[in-house]
Amino acid sequence: MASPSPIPAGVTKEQAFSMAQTEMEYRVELFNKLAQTCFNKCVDKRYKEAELNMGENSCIDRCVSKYWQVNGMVGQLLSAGKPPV
Amino acid sequence: MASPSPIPAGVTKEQAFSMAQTEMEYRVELFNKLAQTCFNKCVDKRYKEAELNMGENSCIDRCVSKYWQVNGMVGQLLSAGKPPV
Amino acid sequence: MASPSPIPAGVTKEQAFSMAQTEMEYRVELFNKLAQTCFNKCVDKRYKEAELNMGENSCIDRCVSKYWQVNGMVGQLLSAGKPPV
Amino acid sequence: DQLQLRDSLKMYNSLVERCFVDCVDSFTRKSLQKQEETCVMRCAEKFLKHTMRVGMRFAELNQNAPTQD
Amino acid sequence: DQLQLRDSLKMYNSLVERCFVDCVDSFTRKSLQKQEETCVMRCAEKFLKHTMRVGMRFAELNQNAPTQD
Amino acid sequence: DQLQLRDSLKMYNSLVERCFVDCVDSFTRKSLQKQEETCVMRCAEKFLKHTMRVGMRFAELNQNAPTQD
Repeated sequence: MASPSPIPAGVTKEQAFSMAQTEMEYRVELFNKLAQTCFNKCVDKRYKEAELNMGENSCIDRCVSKYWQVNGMVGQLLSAGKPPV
Repeated sequence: MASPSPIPAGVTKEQAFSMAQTEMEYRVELFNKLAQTCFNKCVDKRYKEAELNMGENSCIDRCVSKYWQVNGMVGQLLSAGKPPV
Repeated sequence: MASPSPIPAGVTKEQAFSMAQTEMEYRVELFNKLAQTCFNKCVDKRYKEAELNMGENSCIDRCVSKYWQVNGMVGQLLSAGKPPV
Repeated sequence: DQLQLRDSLKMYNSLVERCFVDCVDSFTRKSLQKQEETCVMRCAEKFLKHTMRVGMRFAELNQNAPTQD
Repeated sequence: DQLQLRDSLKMYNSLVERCFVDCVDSFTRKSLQKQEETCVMRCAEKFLKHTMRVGMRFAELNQNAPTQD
Repeated sequence: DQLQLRDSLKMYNSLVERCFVDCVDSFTRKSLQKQEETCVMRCAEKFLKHTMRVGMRFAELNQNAPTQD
């Protein structure tokens, strides 16, 4: 459910390329939002050191995992409510 | 006053298309900012239920209306200060 | 150090154009973020008057200068850590 | 309509971000807890209903566009 | 210059959002009240003046770009 | 890869903004003070390490994509 829409059959090469690009932009934005959000949730902003400590690292791993789940849940909700885009 | 710039006469078809696209991107962004802002102003973030209640609904309607007015005011201010883009 | 990457030799005209556009988008975004950030740091949000007062003006000048320095520092850090993009 | 697809993907990403930020605050496990899931579902539904309502109002205002206020 | 137009529209949208967020907080009526209007106008003017000033400083720094700090 | 370049520039701009916002709060001089510089460097390094870690986790999840949770 991570990718919001598979490429339907019977599209031209140009359309497929354009869709692939849109798909990629979507993934890039997903990644950027995830990275910003998990930084906000997990990292100490006083910057006492340049390293991530153990607590921050495990928080980040869990944060990514939970964000991914939320992404999947919203995808399912949307695909249940209406036909794919 | 909502649209920031009418398409001037004497432009090529390509330019007109490009302008129309820019105009549309502008409207989409206006809509997205409006939607995010009014959600922040009007909706209870504790999410005790999945429905919008009556208070939230009327807040949203007024919020959209006021946002639209602010959009128009800023448009007038800009078009008064300097020649159209 | 402000510009993140000079255009390397031996690229086609199309590529150069595309790079120049990317470079420009980068500068525009830098400018927009700088403007928003310095407004947040320096300007009184109660809007008692339509003019920037002296304190706000000098804060803005220093804010731009410091933002520029931070931009340069991050650029140096990135170009030190790995080969240019 | 490519533009429309891109927009709906942007909206989708904003929705995920918002509901995550508002609903998930504990990172002692790697799976969502029951009440986090409930919160996310309500948040998402509420945001979709909100967006539809805003869309309707927005369309009305755009129709009467030339002069407003 | 298409790019420039797009930018100025982006700036425009950010300006509207900022002044709305900073100045409008009551939703008991559907029209702006007098003091909200005043606040929006000052906010918009202030933001425009701010942007022009930042633009001037930014241009100066870009001219002396190769070495700074 | 043009897209990739654009992304990394976007990331770069976000990094600069974040570290500036988190580390610089005094505007009595026009040059960064020592502790502001230290803060910016740590912030930038921390953010880069964070991004690499998120990238690794994200890649793992994308590989097992079809079914998750």
